Amino acid sequence: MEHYNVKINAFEGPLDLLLHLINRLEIDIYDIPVAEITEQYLIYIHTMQELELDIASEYLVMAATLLAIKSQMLLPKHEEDNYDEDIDMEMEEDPRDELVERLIEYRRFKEAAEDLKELEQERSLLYTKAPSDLSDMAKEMKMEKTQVDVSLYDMLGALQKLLRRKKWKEPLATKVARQEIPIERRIDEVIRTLRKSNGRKNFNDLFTAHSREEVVVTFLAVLELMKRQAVLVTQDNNFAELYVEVAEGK
Amino acid sequence: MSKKENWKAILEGLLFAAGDEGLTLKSIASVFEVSDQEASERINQLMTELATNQGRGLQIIEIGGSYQLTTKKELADYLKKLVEAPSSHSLSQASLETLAIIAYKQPITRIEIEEIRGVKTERPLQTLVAKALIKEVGRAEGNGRAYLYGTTKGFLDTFGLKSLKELPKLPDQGDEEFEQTEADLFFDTLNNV
Amino acid sequence: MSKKENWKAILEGLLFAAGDEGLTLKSIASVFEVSDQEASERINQLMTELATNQGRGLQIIEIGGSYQLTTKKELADYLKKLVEAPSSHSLSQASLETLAIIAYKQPITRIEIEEIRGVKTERPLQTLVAKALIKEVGRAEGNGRAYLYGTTKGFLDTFGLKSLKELPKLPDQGDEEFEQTEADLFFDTLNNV
Repeated sequence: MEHYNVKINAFEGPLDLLLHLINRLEIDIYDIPVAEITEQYLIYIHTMQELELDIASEYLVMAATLLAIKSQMLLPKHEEDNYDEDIDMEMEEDPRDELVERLIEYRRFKEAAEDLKELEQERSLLYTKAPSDLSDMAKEMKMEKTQVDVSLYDMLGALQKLLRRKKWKEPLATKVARQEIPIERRIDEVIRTLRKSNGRKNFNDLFTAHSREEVVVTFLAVLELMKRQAVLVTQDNNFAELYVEVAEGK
Repeated sequence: MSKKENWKAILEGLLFAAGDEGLTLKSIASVFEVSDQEASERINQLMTELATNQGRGLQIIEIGGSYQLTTKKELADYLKKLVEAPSSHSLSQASLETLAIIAYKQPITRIEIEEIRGVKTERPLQTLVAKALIKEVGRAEGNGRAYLYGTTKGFLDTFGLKSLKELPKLPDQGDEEFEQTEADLFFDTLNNV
Repeated sequence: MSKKENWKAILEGLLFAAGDEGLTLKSIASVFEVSDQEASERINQLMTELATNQGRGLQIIEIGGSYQLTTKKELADYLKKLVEAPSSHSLSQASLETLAIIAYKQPITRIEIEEIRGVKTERPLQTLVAKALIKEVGRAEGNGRAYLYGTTKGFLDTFGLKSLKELPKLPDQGDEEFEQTEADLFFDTLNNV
C-alpha cells in the first residue's frame, strides 16, 4: 500500500473518509474519478475487516453506492433515445451529482465545527467566578412550596457551569506542575513522613498534595515500597482504614 | 453609596456578585430603578472602560442577553499557572460536527442530522444534551413526530457568543461553486445559440 | 501583558479568579517571580487604591494570610435588591447546581455536596427542601451521622420525568476515550502496512 504517512484521526463516517481520500489524492470534488476513489475506499474497508474491527453499516452502504455509481458511469449513454439534444443535454444527470452534493454539504459543517472549536478555545481563556453566596442578604425567601418554573435543561446547564468552572489549586506548583515528579524522590519523602510519625501512618494521610500527578506518584511510591518490602500495608478488616508501616529493620 | 454618582462602583459590585450566572439588563434596571435603555447605556459604558483600560484585568462580556465579568484573555498565561483546567474535556469531533449542524439548521431532527453526517448520531446528541449545549425544542410535524433540537444559552456561553447571530458565517457551498455557475451559464448560452 | 507594567491588571485578574479561595503571598510572589516582600508591597498598594477609589465597587481583604476580592460594604443595599429582583428562574443557580448534584449522586450528604461545589450549601438545601424537590432520605454511616439527601416525587413531576432512570445520562468520558484509542490503533496500524 502506498504511503499513509499522514497521522490520521479517526474518521467520522464514510463521507469523512471520502473527503480525506479526495484531499489526499488531490482530486477535484466536482469531477471525482469514481473508479479510483472506489478502489481506495475499498482498501480502507478491507483493512478494517482484516483487523476485525466493527465496521459501521454506513461504510458498507457507501461502498455499495460507490460501486453503483461506478457501473452507471460505465454504461453507454442513452443508446436508444431518439434524442432531442437540447433537452437531453440539460436533463442528463451525472450519477455522481448526489454524492458530490452530500460531500459538499458535509464539508461545510465539518469546517463550521472547526470554527466552533476555535471559539471554544478562545472562550476557555476567560476565567469566571462562581456567583457569590448572597443568601444572608435574602429576606426569608419564599419558602413555601410554589410551583417551580425550571426545566431539566436549566438544571443540566447549572451542572455544566459548575463543571466548567476552573479549579483553583493552592499552593501552586507553577513550573513544577508540568514536570514529572521523580518517584524515587517521593519514595524518600514517604519514608521520611512515616519515620516522623513513629513509622506508621494512615494511608490517606500520605496524600497531602492536591494535584492529580502528585497523587499518582505517591500511590506508585507506596506500591514500589511494598514491592521492595520496605513498608507493610495493613488493614484490620474489609473497608477499614489502611495503615502504612515501615518494615522492621529498614 | 449613591446610586447616581457611584453607579459604576455599584455595577461592578453587582457583576462581581453575579459571577458566571451573569446579570440581565432587567435586573440591572431594577436595582438602579432606571429604564432598560438607561441600564444598557451604563453597562456598555463600563464595558468599554474596562476593555480599554490597560490597568484593569477584568472585562465584561455579553452572553445571550446577560452580562458577566471575566478576566481578560491576555491574562490566561498567568492564570494557567494557578488554576487547574476545568474537568470537563472539550468536545469530540463527532459532537462538534453535530453541534455545528444544529447551530446552523435549528430546529432540526436527528434523522436530518444523520443525513448530513452520513452516520448514526445518537451518542453525540446524548452528550450534547447532557452538556446542556442543545435541547429538545419541539416535535416535527408528520409521522413519527420526531424531536427537534436547538441550541441552549449554555451553547452561547461555551462559545462566547452574544447571540446566534454572532455565529461565524457558514462556509459556502465551496469555492468552486462560482466557477461552476459560470460554466453552467456558458453552456446555457451555448445551448441557446 | 507584561508582568512588569501591567502587574495591577494581572493581580486583579488573579484575585478575581481565585474567588473565595483567596490568594496567598507565596502564589503572588511566584507568579510575578518577585520576593514575598515585593509581593506584599504590590498587594498592599492595590488594596489601598481600591479602598480609596470611589469609582470601584470591589475591595481586597486579608483573611488568614490570603487575600481575596469582595464587594465593598457600602454595596450591601444594592446586593440585597439584586437578590430580591425577580430572576428569570424561580431557582438560583446555586439551588440548581445543588439539585443536579443530588439528582445524580443521591443519597448524598451536605458535606459531600459542598466538596463538589466548593461553597457552603445550607441555604440552597433549605430552599430545595421547602420546595419539596429534595428530602432527607436517611443518615450516613460513621461519625456525625449526617443527613443524606435524595430527590422527591415532586422533583420528577417538576422535570417531567417518569423515573430517575430518565435523567439524561451524563457523558461518560471513559467510553469516548476508548473509542478514540481503538480507532487510533486502527489507523496507526494502517500507517504501518
